[in-house]
Amino acid sequence: MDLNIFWYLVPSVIMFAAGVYGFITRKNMIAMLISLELILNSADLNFVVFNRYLFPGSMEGMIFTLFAIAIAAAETAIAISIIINIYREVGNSDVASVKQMRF
Amino acid sequence: MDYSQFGAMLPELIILGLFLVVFLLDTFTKDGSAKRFLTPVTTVLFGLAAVAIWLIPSCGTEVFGGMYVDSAACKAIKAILCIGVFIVLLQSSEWVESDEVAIRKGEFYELLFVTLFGMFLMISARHFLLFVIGLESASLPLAAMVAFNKKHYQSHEAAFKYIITAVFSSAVLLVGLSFVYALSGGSLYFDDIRAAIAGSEMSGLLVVALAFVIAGIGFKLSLVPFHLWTADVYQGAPTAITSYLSVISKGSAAFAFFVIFVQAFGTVYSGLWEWMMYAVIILTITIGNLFAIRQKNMKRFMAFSSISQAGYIMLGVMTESALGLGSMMYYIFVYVVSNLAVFGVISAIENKTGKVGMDDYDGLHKSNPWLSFAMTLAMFSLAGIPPFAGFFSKFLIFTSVTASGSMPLYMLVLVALINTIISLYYYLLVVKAIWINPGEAKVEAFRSAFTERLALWLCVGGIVFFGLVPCIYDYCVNTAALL
Amino acid sequence: MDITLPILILAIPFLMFLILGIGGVKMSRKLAGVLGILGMGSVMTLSYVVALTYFFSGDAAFIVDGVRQQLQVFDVTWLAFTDRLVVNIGFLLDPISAMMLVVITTISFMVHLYSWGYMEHEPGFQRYYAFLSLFSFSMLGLVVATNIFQMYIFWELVGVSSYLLIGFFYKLPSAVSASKKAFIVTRFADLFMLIGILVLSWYVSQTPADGPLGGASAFNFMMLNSQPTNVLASTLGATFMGGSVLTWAMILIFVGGMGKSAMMPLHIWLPDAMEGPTPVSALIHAATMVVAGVYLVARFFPLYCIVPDSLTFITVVGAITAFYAAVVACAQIDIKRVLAFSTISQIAFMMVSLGCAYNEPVEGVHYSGLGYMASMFHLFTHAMFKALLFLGAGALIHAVHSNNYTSMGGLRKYMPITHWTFLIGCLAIAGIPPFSGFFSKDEMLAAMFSRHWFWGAWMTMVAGLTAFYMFRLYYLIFWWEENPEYKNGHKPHDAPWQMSLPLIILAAVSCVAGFIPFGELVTFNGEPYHIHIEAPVAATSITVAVLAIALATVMYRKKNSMPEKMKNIWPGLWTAANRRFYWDEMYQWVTHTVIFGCICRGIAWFDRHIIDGTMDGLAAVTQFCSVKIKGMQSGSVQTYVAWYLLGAILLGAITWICIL
Amino acid sequence: MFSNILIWFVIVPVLMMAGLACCGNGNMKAIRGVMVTGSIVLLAMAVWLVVDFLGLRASGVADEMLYAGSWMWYKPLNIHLAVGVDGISVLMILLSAVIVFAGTFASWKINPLPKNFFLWFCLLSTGVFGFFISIDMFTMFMFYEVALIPMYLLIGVWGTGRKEYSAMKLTLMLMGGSAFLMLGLLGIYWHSAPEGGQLTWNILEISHNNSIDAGWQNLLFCFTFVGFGVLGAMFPFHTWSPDGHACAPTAVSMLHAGVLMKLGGYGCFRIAIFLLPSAAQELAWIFIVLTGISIVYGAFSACVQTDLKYINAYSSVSHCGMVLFAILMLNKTAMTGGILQMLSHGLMTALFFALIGMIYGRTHTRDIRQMGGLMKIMPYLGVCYMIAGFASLGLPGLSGFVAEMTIFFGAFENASLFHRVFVIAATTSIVITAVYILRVVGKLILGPVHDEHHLQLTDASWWERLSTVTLILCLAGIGFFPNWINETIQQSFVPIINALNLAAV
Repeated sequence: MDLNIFWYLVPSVIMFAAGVYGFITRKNMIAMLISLELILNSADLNFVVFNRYLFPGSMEGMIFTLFAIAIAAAETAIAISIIINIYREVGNSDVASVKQMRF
Repeated sequence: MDYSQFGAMLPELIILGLFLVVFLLDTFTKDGSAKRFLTPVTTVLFGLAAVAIWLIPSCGTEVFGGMYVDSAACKAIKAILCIGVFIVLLQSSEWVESDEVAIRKGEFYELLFVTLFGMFLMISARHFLLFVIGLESASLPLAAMVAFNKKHYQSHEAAFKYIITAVFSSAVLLVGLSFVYALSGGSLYFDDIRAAIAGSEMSGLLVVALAFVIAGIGFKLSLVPFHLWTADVYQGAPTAITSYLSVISKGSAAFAFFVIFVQAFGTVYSGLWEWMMYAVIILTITIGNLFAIRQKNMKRFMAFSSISQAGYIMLGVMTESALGLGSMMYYIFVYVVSNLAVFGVISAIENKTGKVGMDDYDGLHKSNPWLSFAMTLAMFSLAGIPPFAGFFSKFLIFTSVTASGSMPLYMLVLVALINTIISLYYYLLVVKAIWINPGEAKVEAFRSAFTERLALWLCVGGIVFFGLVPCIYDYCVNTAALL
Repeated sequence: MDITLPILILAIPFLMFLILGIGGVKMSRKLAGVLGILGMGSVMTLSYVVALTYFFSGDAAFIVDGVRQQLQVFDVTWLAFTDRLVVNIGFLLDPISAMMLVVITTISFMVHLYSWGYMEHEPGFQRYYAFLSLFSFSMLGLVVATNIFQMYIFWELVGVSSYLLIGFFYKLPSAVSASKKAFIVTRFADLFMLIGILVLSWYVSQTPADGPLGGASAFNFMMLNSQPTNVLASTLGATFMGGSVLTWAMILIFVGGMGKSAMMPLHIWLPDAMEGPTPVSALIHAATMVVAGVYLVARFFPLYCIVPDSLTFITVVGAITAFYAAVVACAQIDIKRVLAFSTISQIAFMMVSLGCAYNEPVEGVHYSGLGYMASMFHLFTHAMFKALLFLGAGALIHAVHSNNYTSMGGLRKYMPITHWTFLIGCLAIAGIPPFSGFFSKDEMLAAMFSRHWFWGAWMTMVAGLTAFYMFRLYYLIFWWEENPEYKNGHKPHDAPWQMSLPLIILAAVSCVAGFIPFGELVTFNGEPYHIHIEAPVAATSITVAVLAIALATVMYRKKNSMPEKMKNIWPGLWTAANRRFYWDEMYQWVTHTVIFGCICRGIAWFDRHIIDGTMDGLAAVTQFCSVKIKGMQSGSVQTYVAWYLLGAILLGAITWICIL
Repeated sequence: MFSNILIWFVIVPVLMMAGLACCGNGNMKAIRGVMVTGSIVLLAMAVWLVVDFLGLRASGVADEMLYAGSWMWYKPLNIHLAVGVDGISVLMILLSAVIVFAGTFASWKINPLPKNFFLWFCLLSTGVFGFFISIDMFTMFMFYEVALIPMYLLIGVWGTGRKEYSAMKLTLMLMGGSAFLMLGLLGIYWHSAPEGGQLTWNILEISHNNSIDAGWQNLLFCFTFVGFGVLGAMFPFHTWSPDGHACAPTAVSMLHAGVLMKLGGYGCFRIAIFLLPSAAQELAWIFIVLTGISIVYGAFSACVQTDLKYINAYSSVSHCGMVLFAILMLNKTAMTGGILQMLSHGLMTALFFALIGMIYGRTHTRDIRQMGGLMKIMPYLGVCYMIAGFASLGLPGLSGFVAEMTIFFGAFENASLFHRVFVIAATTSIVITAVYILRVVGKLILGPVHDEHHLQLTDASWWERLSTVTLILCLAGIGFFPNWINETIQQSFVPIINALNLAAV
């Protein structure tokens, strides 16, 4: 079966939506972080697919994806370290506990 | 590969060099000995670097096959930001030397220089890959900086909110960019994108792409509705970081925004992103103002103030002209000195007394008349009152927006002008607290450190001087022509 | 004519005002009094010189072929609104202004002299003389005005001097409110006058500059009066509510005169103005200022003649006022109020006379010189005998320290000089020959009869009433029943010489003034007018006057119950007359309830609550919005992101919808 | 640049500020020394300027603006620092100098923070003088705002009563006005030259270019007129005035009502009417209605107020309404009257506020129900108050009469029924004014002494006398010899009238 571009984009959209949903509804900070990764990966997927299907002659999308993955890794690392800090302060990783500053 | 092209990246190289110097000093000196000199050495070195960046001419060459451009305008905005960073360094030295932080001061400078390096890349980028790299290296270390006050819970909460939103927004940006990529004809060079979009038909994908890109960069600029992290982060972060975030980070992002939207998205389907920005600017100015009028914490207050200021800065984008860019750069300059003057006072008081509430400023003029004067001038400048620089920057940016003569832009300026009234209200609240509110001063008299005073003098000098003397504006407009 | 004297006539009183007003604080009473009297004396002398020169020198500048000329001794530009509307300050010399110079300076000098005695112990003596000087200056400026605007300027100044003098006893609330009332009522009238001037001068100024009306400023009396037909023509037949515009303008200008001359319904301030010192009442509210309205009509008489409807208006107003005031005067207790109403009535007499100085056109001439001349004559004689009466009343009040006749009675024995001079005044005003009032009143009645029998008959009746209430007053003061208080302790006596001398002089003048050949001197067109007593008119008026005096004698000479019985026949009438037919109450209601209570308070409320409320409301709405949207910043990072995404999607979606 | 006398009107106040900054905070002597010297210098310069100006005109110099000078400022937008004066500005400068002089003496004993007070006071005067010397719209607008903002602190710190609320309201409303104004100015700038020409902010050049089309003129006229009208206390944007004036300290009320409100009227004809003549003719009626309402409305409101400052503030609404009303009549005589009214109202209100301040300083109340018979206690102040009152109600011999009459006669030149009705409505104000002035005089100055404690109060001191006498002399000077001023103003209106005539064709 010859897969058309949309068969790749649909999972990407699903990943995006799932990521957003997870991000907004999860209570745990780590779970939120995982959801975020989903969104980032959906973007990466987009890049790769567009490159492969639309512009097969060039590699820009692929390279962009590589960079994006690296950046995502860095982001996760920093986020995790901050979450650890918060865990030390409040004793859990519940996102509901970090809403002291508001309005 | 021609390595001589790195010579065109002199500002970045200087910052990188500084980073290395600080890193080496920090690593190979022992606590209590040579490390004592880290702060003054860094500050002086950065001062020299800033002078160098002002002085070196821009050669207008391209690097990395055109991904990086060293144009006069880029150099000008970098130079302006360098002034801001220098002032931030001066202001922060007291805090950096405090017991709690002193042990990690090397890290502070390293992180700061990395973010500055990222911002410079962002400014000069003419390709989305370089732009994203710059953006991320400008924003990720900031999260660590926001969390710098290890012992303050609020600092962590701020950092968490910052990093989580930052990652989310970069994800949205990447999604948006992936759509742009789909429409771009296979190249992420700004020029190529413009050419490709110009040749293609209007599509829904472009609309979504634009919306996501606006959202992604709007996060850095804290445009409404992508601004919600701002207040919490500004409040929780150490004051030095807050001031850095509010002026430098915002200034560089604003410039990059202009470059991207004028160069990459151009005016192909005229009015497409302009209308989006139209709405965003109105929302930004208005909502920022509405929130600001209720704030009692000075840092949080300044967060909302800087949100609405970002809206005014963004007016420059609407012009899509060299005049507009020049006015915007000038606005950024004035915003830098005015905002830093405010943060200078806030941090001076916070360092001495730990007080950041607006109530704590009641009767300040009785104990600290000079700080009061500086604060008053800064507030007037932010509110756009002549003869202070803020008036000129506002007037000039409004003038450049109305240049096209289109009625919607006039109305936009009208909305902005009406909002200046609201903003005047809350800026005057601070003035009122200082001068009018009855009672004895809640902050006792003190003499702030030399560096803090120097920073304040620089800011006040800028506020008073660079409105009446048009040299900076002329410089901005002249260089803006060479984007 | 040399301009030195006229300038001095105006300058001396003004300088006196400045000197006494600014330096008065440091001056002794004596010095201030002497300065004031000397100043006024010199002005009087100068005025006499000017008037006598004008009337009797026979100089070609003043009289040509037996016709007295008008001339502007000087006329300098003060303010030029436009090329045509130029305000000049000048000195117009003609029969009426010369006559007025004499009247004003004479009475003013008498009052200056009299006040030296009367006001001796009052604090603010210097201030009093300063104000008197200011008034004399203003009044002189008014009568010599070369143009209507100059007249308006001095008209206002006269108003303010009157305000200052009525309110001289500024610690008394009643004096303060009386002065306020006087000023505001006359100001209200002046508003109409101003509008009238605006209308008149606008039309005149629209004519070509080289046309017949182009010679002088559009305000100029001589220019306007010399060519009334052209003035009428300049309105181009414009009408307003049926009347020609000129008619309206002249009536509006006359309304200003109604205010100053206390014609109905703007008369209400004059009785209250009696709160001022009595010499002031004599000067301002009897002899000079209140006749300004008459003078105004006389000054503009050619223009009034060209629009006879306005003269009819004047006649009607005058006739009603004359009768009303006479009736009210019969029921007053305060002797100054009686005199005040008598003044109103007498001025109305002059107005009617002027109004009747118009005949159906015969060979292009449609005025009758008699009414005009008689009116001016009466102005002159009335000034003298009314001043006399007021000063006499002042002497009485000075003696018994009360304004009411109820605390007088039987004073003829104690105050002979006052008694005799007062009697002369009463006889003069009643129109008994050979006192001056008879001659002028007789001429006026003759003029009225010649216009229409109704006016003549009506005014004869008023003349009868005049005689009655004056003698009622005379008897109640000097006869009736002696106040028992005089026997024990306080014994009234005649006033000191400073006060008695003016009384005697004025009484003498009142006796002889009727024999002045007035018709030779002051006439409408400058040509001499030969006075002859019209026997039927004279006989009627004398008869009526004598009968009225007889009635008063019967009723009031000795204490009896007749007045009480008369009052009880129709008690409502007496009360109504005593309360001046409730005009004051009506005005009170209109000003306090309607204007203050409804309009002013309404507007003030509207301003605070609606206009200001809107402004505050804007601020409140902003605050409200600010509070309402604060939920957006909930502190939860997930909400932030939700808003973020929602914003991005909406941004895209709305734009998409819009461009589709 | 510094050889131009006009620039020195801005430099002198700045120097005064510098001088003040060097004084110690409590050093009253030094502070007063600086202020008195400075204000005398300003007054002398202003008098010299008037004399020299009249001399130049008499010698036949016919330029629209004398002492003109222009220096490039913001080159990319062709913004200049352009100065120049005609007869009207010269007179306004003189007025400002007189009021600054009087205001200095009226705030002789200001407390607390005298130094800061005078610093802001000088900044305010810098703005005022700068506004009147400017012929560049940008500079004008800048100085306009410079003059506005010190009001906030001056009222907020040194005021009385609900000072914080009032100061905030005043500042925000005036800034609201200037928001509209600024938009109007921007529009004028971008249409200031024909297609391809050099755009300019210079008022004279814009007028010569005459390149704004009718549609834009209408829009911009509304913006600029409303913008300036707010400061001119035009109904319904006047409510900052009563509260603001009521709470302001004496000298600030004097300067604000005396000069600052004039900026509104001045701007209205100098920018809105001069630069947008065809719109002025087309839309004047809207504002005639508003200002006509102002006149009567302000006067009626004043009738029932009990606070002295409120009375005077509402009376200012009425009188300043008269200024704008006159200017909108668009003919030389009425506009001349408008300027005369500005001068007259400036002096008279300054006098009023000075006196109210002096009375308040003694009795500590401004409620007329709690005072009475002050003539007995402080005759000097009482007399001055009456003189101010007479000037206000238009007594001949004082300036108010001259101004009002010129306005009425000028306004009556417009023959349409609409104009006539409003002119007659405006004339009624002379009666209403008399009512509220006499009401106050009768209650406050005359009548019996209300409060026995007041009997111990003293009369005016020498500095107070100096301050009031200066103003009274000016009032009487205009009232007695109005024609030279009248001629000077009329002459200066020629360009504006020409522009209007050109637009009418």
